[in-house]
Amino acid sequence: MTTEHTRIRSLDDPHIFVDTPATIYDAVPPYPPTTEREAEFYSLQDGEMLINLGPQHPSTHGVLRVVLKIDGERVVDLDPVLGYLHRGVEKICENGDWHHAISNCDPLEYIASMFSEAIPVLVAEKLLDLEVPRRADYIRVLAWELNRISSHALFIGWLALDLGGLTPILYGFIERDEIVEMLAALTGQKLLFNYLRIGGVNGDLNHEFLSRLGDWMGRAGQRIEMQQKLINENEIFVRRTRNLGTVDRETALRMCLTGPPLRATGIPYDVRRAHPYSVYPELDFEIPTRTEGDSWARYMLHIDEIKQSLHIIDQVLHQIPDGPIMAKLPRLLRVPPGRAWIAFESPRGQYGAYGISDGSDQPFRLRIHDPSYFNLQTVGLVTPGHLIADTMAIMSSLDPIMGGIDK
Amino acid sequence: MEVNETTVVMETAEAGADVAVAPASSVVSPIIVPSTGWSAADPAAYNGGRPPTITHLAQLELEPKGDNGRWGALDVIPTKADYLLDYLRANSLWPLLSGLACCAMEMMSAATSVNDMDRFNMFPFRASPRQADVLIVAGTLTTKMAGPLIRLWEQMPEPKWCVAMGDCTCSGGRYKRSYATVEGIDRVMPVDVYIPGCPPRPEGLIYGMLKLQQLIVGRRGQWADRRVGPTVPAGV
Amino acid sequence: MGRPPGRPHRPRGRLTEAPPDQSRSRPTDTALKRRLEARLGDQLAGPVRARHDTTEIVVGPGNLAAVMRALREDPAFRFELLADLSGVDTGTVLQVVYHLWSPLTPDWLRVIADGLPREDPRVPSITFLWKGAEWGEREAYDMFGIIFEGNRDLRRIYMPPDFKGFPLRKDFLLPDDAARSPGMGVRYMEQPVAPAETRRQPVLRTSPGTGSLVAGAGHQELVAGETAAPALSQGEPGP
Amino acid sequence: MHAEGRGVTVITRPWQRLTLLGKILVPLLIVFVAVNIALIGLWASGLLPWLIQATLDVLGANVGIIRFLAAATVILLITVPIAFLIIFFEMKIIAFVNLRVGPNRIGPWGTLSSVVHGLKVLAKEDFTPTGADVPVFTLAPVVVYLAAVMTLLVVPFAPGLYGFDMEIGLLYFFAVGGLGVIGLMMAGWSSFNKYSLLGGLRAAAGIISYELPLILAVVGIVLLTGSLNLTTIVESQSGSVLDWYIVRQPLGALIFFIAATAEGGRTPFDLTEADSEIVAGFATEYSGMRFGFFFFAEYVNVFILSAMTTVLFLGGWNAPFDIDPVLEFFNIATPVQAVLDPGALDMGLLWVIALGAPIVIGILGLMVWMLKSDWSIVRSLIVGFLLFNLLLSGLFIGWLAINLDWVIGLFWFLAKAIGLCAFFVLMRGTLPRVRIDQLMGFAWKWLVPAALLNIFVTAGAIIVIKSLEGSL
Repeated sequence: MTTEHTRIRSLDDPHIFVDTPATIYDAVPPYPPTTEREAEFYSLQDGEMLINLGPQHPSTHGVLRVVLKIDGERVVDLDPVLGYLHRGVEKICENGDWHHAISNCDPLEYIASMFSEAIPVLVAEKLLDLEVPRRADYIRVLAWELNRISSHALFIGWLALDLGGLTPILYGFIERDEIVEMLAALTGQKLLFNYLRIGGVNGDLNHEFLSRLGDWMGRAGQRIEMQQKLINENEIFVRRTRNLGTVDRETALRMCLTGPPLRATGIPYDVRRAHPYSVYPELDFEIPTRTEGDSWARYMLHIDEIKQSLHIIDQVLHQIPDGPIMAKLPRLLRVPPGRAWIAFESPRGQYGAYGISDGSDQPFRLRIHDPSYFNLQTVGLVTPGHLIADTMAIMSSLDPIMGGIDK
Repeated sequence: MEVNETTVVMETAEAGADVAVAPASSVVSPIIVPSTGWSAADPAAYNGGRPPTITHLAQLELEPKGDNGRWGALDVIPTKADYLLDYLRANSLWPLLSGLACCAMEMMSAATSVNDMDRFNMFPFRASPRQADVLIVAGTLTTKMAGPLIRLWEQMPEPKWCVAMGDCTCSGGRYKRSYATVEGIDRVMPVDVYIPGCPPRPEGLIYGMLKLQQLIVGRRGQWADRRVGPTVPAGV
Repeated sequence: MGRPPGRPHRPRGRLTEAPPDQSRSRPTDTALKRRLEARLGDQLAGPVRARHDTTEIVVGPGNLAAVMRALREDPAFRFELLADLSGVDTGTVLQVVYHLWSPLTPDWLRVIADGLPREDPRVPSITFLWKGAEWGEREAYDMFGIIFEGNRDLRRIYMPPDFKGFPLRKDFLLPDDAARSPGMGVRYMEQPVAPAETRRQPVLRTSPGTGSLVAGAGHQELVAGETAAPALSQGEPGP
Repeated sequence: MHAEGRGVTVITRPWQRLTLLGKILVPLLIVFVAVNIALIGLWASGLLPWLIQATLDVLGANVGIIRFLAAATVILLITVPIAFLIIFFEMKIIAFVNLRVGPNRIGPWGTLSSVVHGLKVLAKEDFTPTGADVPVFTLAPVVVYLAAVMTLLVVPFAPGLYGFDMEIGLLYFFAVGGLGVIGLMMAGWSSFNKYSLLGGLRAAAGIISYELPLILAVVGIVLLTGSLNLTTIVESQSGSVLDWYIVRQPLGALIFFIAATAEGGRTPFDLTEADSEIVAGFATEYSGMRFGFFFFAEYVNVFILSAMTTVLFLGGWNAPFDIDPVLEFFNIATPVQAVLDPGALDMGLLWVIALGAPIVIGILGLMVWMLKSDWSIVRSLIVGFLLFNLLLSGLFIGWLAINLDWVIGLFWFLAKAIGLCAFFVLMRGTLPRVRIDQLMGFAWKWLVPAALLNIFVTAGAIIVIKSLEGSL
């Protein structure tokens, strides 16, 4: 798909023009291969052809680009090309102070940004050895679990959308919009709520949020059940997700999978239990696991987690104590030197952050570990041998979010 | 292959080492390089300051202003049908199904049940740029994505419109100072409607699209007057 | 995210590794520390530290592969999950930092491969243990220029493949530090235009801060040196 | 296309700038002018009467061809509003499934929005990608659209209302309907785009493998009817619901419906234009009016397939219940003769028209005004006028329905066909998409054997019934 025959703009650089149309039509990069893997991938056997998905494609969520090497309809090999949304967040965080880092990490996970904005907060608190007021902790857990539900609702819809169903994504969006509006009433911002603060949260629970929450809890998950009615007993959906992209325990560990893809293989690894943080030790919930490890298991796991999150929200609303929501901190925050590693469970898996401070008001290094970045590379492992249509099903069942992957 | 790789990285490492000793003189008087990206308010800005290679849009630019090919058959039947066509176009805007980053969520949310863009015939989202009318650039535009985005824009048939959604696309937003982002998409492509906000609410997007409808209806006949390329004045 | 006026610029020094003050830290698993010292004490480059819920060992790049294999496959440790792989630039040397999780201990284990020279930083790849580390290593290579020997696919993953310089190194200055950046105000899309035949030369695509755009005698030489470098032939478009 | 036009003459550039519509209209204008000049010349030279006579002779010689062409043109014109109607249904029904409102700005309840979409597509820039095979690329949409339209030619809408009545109508339908896949293949191959190529090949594979069950499913009907003529097939179902073939051939009806869904490329078999896999399938590179052709052809196909299902299995124009016994019960002879003979009152007719209408309008307006007294008299009179027209047209249509049986037949036919279209759209809103191997496996492993079974059972049943009748 191009408008020029002789000179075509390179995919990577708008200044570069590649002179042979074949290079663009075959999605071959306009430079000689630099690694073994690249040379092996971009050399075609007989009957194979390369097809270029993205960076703008309906079913690569965001600007992921995947080069498929196909033989007929069957995928022989594939090569994901990232970086189309690389915004250099880590570098920017080093150049702003710790408070700036909150708003810079916010858009990473733009479906569940309540999690990504917790990165600098938790790191700084760990470096400061800071005790967060318990009410603030409870409010955080409340916001996190609400956001987890909205993210999972979107996941279900997207999986169905990539399988060709039009409707479930809209039901998921209804649920998501309700929750996000609810959180907007709490935080004041719709999608990227800058709510968490070092030492607490930005504002206390207000009446509008609580009334919306109570209204929603009454029929919580109703539309998600509508989605399931559309999907669960649907023969086509089940046949298209069963035994698709199956990962076993050993492979999952070797591929550094976390979150639902790991739990779908039967390993009950959830940071909320493996390394309890915040007030999760005081709450009662289970870690749902499955053993099949295929797309269907991942989908069902998300539904179970939605139920667990509803359970957690119920407990939080009953146990939340009174008290302050911010710890006493100096205005110009100088974090003592040291290294800290924190991890917490985001909807897509273990969100980690590794912070180094040199005693100034700015982080010396803030490493952001995004789970879907490590989950996504499993696609290259499990997809070959499936059909083109299955590539979408596997990718969306791993639930990649390009904002977090590309940072 | 291993050796080859080594040499490459040695090169780059040396480059980095050279930069490590930045001359202290630059602290006193930093030298600002004049950028062609700013001043160009002409088709040249399409590929960074060079006259464009022939695309159908560049060819439109070569045309004498006033009458260009957007009326199709009505070129030979000059009537008041411009009013009708503008009305049709304003009321059937097919957006391109492309989202870059966070704002894409709000764009989808604007198309879904709660606030329904379909009421204004801004549906369906076309997956192929050949059939799209308006390109909603939703999200941060990185330098790596700029090329594909420009190609998407060139693949869309005239008449077409571009809506810059979100602060990142309007001005660079919170990632303005990153090493990998474009400070506003109007450096690389024409923009009709700017929708600020980080992210703008779906209602904001719908309001912007309604403004675009007014723009389309109001701009009948003067199509060729649209400036192609950056609309940012120099020195901003 | 500009800095408020009147606020002094942060002195960007080298990282000084202060010893963790044990008064405020709460080491959780001391047995792990003893086991580590007993099992691979000879391969460690420094003392085993413990703070919060994290135990930290430092190894040289030579011992890294053996240490990681032992940590993963020794039934006494069983660090099965590679939680994170990250590069660090301390301003003097580069480091690669691994975080591991084991079902046998409540602690995180942090393994620091220390002392990589800036000019030619090399560590063995651990993709033979965790295949999932491949992209992590690609990212570390892209951001820091660390070469992981044994990684089959060590390409740039974020930046364009013809990008020069490594963004997360401390000597890569953002235009944000306007007072100190030689490439101040230079943005990728704004770089001056050259004739089409020289367009593939990496000089024109050097990132802000690499100084190749600054009109100065020293930098002119740098430009000349770079254009003469053999690696540039890789930038040419395919035939 | 743009490549040659670079900096060349004044003529070629406006020509390239024309959309497809323009490229069609401009030569027509020229031809029109030329013909006028020629006619004037002939008239001046006195040859005109002879020419007219010769033309009339030629036309009279082959009336069949003329009739065929006229019918084809009429059908071609009919398909456009049908497509608009079904597109509007699709938008609204899917919006309803999605809990949305759907388009409601243009026209009453947004009824005109599909028209706006269609006309806008006509005026978009018409674009041919470099590297495309230009003639094939240009002809593909035409082939697809014409294949769809020509099949509609043999569909009997109502008694005496059909485009062209063939003895082999069913055969013609399948033969010409099979041409559409050629157009899809042309589009997919000539676009010089891999998504298009995949879409075209998927279309070919799917449609070719579903032609088989589609044809085998109706063999049972052919056995029962003993004719390939669609009118005969419909007439053989006259009576009540129990006489329709969906009762006598339920398996055949099911197979035909599934295979028709796959033929029309509708969800869950819409692999040819699977948005989430291959961007827009064979239509990826098409813009402007050519894409409009594909867009229309899809919905015309939907209508044709539901129309054929109606004709074959739902009794065509027959009412679902038998009206004659009811009429006989009330001693109403059909067709009812017009009680009022306008010719009888020659002068009174004027009085009726001059006085009757205003009086009735006044009465109706008064009633409206009494109901809503806050309205002004003028307003209520206008409403009265509208009511009067409604009344009159209702009476007229009722008179037509009683006297001309094709009106009521058309009503039943369209009701059934559009109901089926709505069902297609409902499936699209609800179901996900199958995979290509599941598609083929379903066709070859399930539908074809089931269709064969259907044929055998039907034939056996016919033999048994025949023999019983013989024994009696």
